[in-house]
Amino acid sequence: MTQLMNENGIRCDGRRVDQLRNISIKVGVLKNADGSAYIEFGKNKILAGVFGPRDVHPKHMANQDSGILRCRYHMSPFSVTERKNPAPSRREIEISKVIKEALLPAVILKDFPRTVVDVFIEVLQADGGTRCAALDAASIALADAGIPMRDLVSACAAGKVADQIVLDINNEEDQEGQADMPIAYMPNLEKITLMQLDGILSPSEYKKCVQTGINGCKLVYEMQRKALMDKYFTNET
Amino acid sequence: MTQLMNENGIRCDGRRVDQLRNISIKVGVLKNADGSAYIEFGKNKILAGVFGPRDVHPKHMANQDSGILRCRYHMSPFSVTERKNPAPSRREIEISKVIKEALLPAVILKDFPRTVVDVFIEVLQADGGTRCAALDAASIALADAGIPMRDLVSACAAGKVADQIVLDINNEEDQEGQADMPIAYMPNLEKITLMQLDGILSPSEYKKCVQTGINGCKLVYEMQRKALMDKYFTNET
Amino acid sequence: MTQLMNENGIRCDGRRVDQLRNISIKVGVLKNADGSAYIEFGKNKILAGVFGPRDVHPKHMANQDSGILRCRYHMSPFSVTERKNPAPSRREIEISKVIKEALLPAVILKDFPRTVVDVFIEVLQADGGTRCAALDAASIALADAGIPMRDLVSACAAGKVADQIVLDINNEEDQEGQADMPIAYMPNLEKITLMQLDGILSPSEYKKCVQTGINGCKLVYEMQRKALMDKYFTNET
Amino acid sequence: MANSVILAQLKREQILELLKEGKRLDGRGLEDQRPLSIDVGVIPKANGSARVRLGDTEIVTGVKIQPDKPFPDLGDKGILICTAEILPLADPNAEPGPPSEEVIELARVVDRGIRETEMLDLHQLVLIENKSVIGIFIDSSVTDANGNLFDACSYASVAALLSCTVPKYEIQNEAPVLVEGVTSKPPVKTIPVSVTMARIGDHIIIDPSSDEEACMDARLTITTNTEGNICAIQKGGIDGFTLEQVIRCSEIALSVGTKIRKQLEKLM
Amino acid sequence: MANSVILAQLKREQILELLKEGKRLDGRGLEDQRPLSIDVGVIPKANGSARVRLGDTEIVTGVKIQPDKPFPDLGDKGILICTAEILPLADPNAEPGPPSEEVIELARVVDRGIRETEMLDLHQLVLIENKSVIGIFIDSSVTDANGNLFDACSYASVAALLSCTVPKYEIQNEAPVLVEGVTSKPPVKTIPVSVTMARIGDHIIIDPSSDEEACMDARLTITTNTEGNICAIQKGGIDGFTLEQVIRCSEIALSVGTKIRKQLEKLM
Amino acid sequence: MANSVILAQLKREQILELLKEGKRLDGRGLEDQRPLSIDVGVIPKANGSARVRLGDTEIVTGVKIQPDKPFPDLGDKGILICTAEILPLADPNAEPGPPSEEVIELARVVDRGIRETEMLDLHQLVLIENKSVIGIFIDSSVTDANGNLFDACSYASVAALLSCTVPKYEIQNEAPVLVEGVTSKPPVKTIPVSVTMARIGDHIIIDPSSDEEACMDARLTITTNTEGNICAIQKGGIDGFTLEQVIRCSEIALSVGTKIRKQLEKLM
Repeated sequence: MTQLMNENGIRCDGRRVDQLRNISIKVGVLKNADGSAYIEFGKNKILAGVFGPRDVHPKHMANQDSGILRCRYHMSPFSVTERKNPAPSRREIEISKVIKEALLPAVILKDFPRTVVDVFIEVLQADGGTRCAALDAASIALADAGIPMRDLVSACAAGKVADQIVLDINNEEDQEGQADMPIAYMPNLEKITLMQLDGILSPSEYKKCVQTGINGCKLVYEMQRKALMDKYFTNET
Repeated sequence: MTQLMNENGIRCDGRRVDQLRNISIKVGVLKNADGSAYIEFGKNKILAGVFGPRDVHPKHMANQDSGILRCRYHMSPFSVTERKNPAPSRREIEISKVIKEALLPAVILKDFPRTVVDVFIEVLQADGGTRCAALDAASIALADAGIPMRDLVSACAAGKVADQIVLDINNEEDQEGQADMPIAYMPNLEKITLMQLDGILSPSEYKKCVQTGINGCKLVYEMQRKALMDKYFTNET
Repeated sequence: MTQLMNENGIRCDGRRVDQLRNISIKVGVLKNADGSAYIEFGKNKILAGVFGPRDVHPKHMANQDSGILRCRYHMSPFSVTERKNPAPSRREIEISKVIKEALLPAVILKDFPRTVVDVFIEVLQADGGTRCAALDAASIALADAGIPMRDLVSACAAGKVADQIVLDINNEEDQEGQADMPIAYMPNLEKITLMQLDGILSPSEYKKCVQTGINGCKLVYEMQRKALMDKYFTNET
Repeated sequence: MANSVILAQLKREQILELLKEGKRLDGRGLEDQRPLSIDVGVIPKANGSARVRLGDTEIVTGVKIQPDKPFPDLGDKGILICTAEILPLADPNAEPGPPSEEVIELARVVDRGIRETEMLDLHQLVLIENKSVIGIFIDSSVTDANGNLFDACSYASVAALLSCTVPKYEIQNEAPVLVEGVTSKPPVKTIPVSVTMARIGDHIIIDPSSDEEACMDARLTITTNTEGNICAIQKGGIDGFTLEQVIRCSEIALSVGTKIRKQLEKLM
Repeated sequence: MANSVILAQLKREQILELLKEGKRLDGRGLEDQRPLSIDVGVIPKANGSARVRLGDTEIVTGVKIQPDKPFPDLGDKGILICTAEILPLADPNAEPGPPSEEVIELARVVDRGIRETEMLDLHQLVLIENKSVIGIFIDSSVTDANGNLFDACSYASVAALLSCTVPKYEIQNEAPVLVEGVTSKPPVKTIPVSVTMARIGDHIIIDPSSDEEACMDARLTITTNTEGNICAIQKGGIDGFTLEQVIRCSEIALSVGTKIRKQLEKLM
Repeated sequence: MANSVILAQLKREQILELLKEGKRLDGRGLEDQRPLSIDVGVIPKANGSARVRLGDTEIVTGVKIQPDKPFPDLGDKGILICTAEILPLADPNAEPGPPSEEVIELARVVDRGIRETEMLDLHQLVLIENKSVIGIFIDSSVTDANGNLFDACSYASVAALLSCTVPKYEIQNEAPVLVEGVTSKPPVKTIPVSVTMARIGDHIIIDPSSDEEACMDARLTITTNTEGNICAIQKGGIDGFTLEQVIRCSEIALSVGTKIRKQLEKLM
């Protein structure tokens, strides 16, 4: 078993307890998608593409009064240590659902009745915290596609490792740590739109963990904002 | 191997050759279903729920001139000794079909064109003779749903055990006996609506077996009638 | 390993390098199909049946401006040495596609908008070169169904065995030979409509192999023509 | 749609009219079977095979025999599995894809006819008890579907089994190995014969054609064995039978079965 | 469709109006659970079983315990698998077929509640390390779906586990063999309790009914253990929660959980 | 629908007009490939990987290498499996779900290009004959689908293979065990290069774009090896080729292949 934190409070990948992994975001990376983003979040490498609003097939899924949102989170066979079967697992189907419900509070689909906005996420390399990184990319891709939004959705996990509440759990910490709490947050509306927990936290640890996660989401938000600014408001060279 | 009958003609579960297992029937046990019944038939524990007449999906299955009947017989994973895969087996699909064809002669769907009546059966615990017990519950659930019917359908197996023709085969007798003949019968219209046989019978045994099965159906019918009467024509306390 | 060719240039089944296996074709062998053919091509035994032009289901597959062609190539479980799973394999799905694209240049579907012509092929016994033999039967079955055609499609493989370019690869030659090149050809329009290659050929061997395959197709064509003539222009006894 | 209902009704009336006079659309009597031809060995690559034509219905059945693992709790028996497929070229209404409930019922009824008559002595197909047995796969492809697939598939499966040769396997290093050139006959104990009857009005007919199946009230398939016993039954259809009718059907199944069994016995 | 949207809107307004006064449609207070009844041993053929009624929602859960192979890299632990099915008779909108995303989420949330609290000591379920372990399958069938399936399935699964008897297996010739008549209690370390809360407007209610689920803004399911820790969470629904709300929810989950745990502890 | 047919017809006429002058929509000559960029090692968790951009088409391929059981009757060879998926984000018409016939063809053509050229010496990937071998999985994800997926997937697969490192496995107690820190180069014998040509009217072009594929008459994919041989072919499309055209295509495939092979050789 790896030692997850040393005596100086430095984690196995060299970070402090409140430090995010390196994040880089590119906007508009796909030609065919209406909006897209590519994120590297630590060793996670994730693509998100958005199509829509467009006609719904099959038609009986359409809603007369509003557009609908669909979401597919999928991992490439080579994205994890042991080759993954390409068919969607139950885990991927559940994550697709919680990601959809984390994005729904942000998107405004009232003006697009009978249409669908499709969010497709592909995890090319996974390293802990994929659902949060996927959400960060998906949120950017929705904005890039011009879908009206109340706020960006920013996501980041907090957790408990070596008896400490830490920000942004990596793969080793997820495997061998004590708790993992993915959080998605709309920073301007101050709303938590995704929250899960696997692991054991006391009530006071729980409070600290939520607050730590929200702080992380705010840091991520700044990077998402910058990526969009770079794409839309600077002269690219 | 179990001894299936002792020297006094008493079967492994203490019954005589012409004796049914204990049967209890409850009508209207489900809140959401339009009609429902729960049967305990020996150690069999089976729920039946009916929805309809209602719109057919997919629409191309609808019949312009009449309502249609659909049936799903399904076993819970914990209903049998070895855990059962939840996906429907070929056996369950075949039984769904023969149950549907056993109920069809009783239901009157002419007045409900373009609709479907769905019969859903769940075997919570199986102990031999599930298709007959399921039919008994389904028939009651159809009546409870107010579907017009020509007659009730009553079902019971007969068979051959220890060289004797016996009524109502249980699980051990099914596994190690010589023949199993499930029969469904409309007692007032005097029609056999389900009949199957697995096992070897001489022509005279065959005749005795059919007659024994029909006698059993008539006994079951009285219990079905009583259950409906208790629900609809007595003051429940 | 079998010796695939002896010192006199005679192949393992007694043929010369430019010799086809025995072929027999029967036209109109199925009662329900609109057109059908049965071919024995060496030890291959293959049925082809054609339905249509008829309505398309599901409807969204229909083309407003033309009929469409669908094709299913399937092998019976008992058709090969080791029993085959009845579900269509990836190989069968690919072969269905290349057969469809080999037939498309020959059929004239412009006058049948919103309809489909279905070609169903069943390999009852396989012995090398099934896709070519299947195409030969399918082409006849289309003609038998009265589908307007620009030309027949005739198919035959060539290949490399024991360092020689040979016509019509059989099963042993396919398994242990050096190259297999199935070809389909419209003899009057002089067009190659199917071409595949598995194996290693020098540029000059490649040219010889294509030419050999086309020659074989022309031989097959004569037999297809005769089979149709026998059905339609002779008095059957 | 309304039209097709009216047409079906007219066809039924026509059939009933004829039945009153003891006749059928194709000229048969009520208990006459359509012509039955059985060719065996039609698929030399299979261990056994048969093509059966029953009127315009045609089936090709192949038998594959290969080592397998026994089913749990049945370690003293070989494996026997029957499947059926209605090929899409056999029927304009058949569709490629997972088997329909009709096809599943067909395969299971054919399977039970062979299994419940104990046609084969499966105990003779064990290589190592609980570990390694002979598996017999009997796969039927319906190539032309024109009524009474139950009986046609059953005859084809029985014929393919009767005419098959069983390869010999020896155990070497705990694994079964084929012994080239040595085969035996299958361990046949009895010959099952399936007879399917349809009730139309008050009439019982055998071997219903597609037209008759489309307007029948109910169907009964009864399989008998060489010893004159009744071994497997399947009722189908949208209506039922009286007690007298199912007794009558058993008598027909026994008498018609005896005739067909003679045709099958020649294949052994 | 437009009508049903209007009706849903009206229902929501009615519910909100009541909530302002601290009331709910069925007369409950905001933090009142519907009546909960738990019967164990209802499926004697299973190693453990329970029927749970939570208001009009009803679940039957069965536990099957049998030898299995361990997961790769988890060779020192037994296997624990939770499944769930919303039976088509439980809900007019449920359809037979592969599980929907709702059902997959339901099963996985129930599973995590049991797994993450470390309710069972899975290390005690190993027969031969890396080769043979005890597998525990906890299958829940929803028989009447009327709101808050998460909690109802969780209680039924926990109750079935608490009341199950574990058969004894011995290793003979490297294979597990059942020792007849010897059983033990399951290796329970703590009792997980799931509490599901819904936010409607600014109100947090527990144990939402179907009507309340149809118009809730967001859902939060929190599972706590006997020691008063928070062990598993799942947020759902079309909107979110504030920080204050998720803190408040954790307090409700702990206090309500303590009450329900007492009802479950009686089953041990 | 009618409109889109008319638009497609107009596009085809425009393309044909240009081709007469030796030009293409995007300014290329008939035998010019779009810009090809190949980055390897883009997925460090895979044993080999590559991102290929061919014009606007983009592929990410990962290679996973792990012990496996050999195929029956191929016990003296390692396992090689190519798959492909057109990700739904790559193409507005792609749908999640089981692979379409187009995707199955794509994967199988890429697979055959590598297999039939005998790019890898699979005999070197055997751990215990007939029992344990090395399996190489080459999975391609199409991330932007803009024409000529055949070649782009093939280049990405070959590049990922050329740049992969093969982990070392030792046999301990009859089971393969990873030897940490020891890797080798893959046993490459030759470099396959796929060249896809489209016929539009009488013109043969290479590396067709989406627009060109939409109106092409026929397609021919030819894979050649380092030694200048032709090793795999796949014809597609709704029309055919003359004998002269397929000869001409083989010459183009050899000459274009030589150029592309140089780009691939640098990755070894």
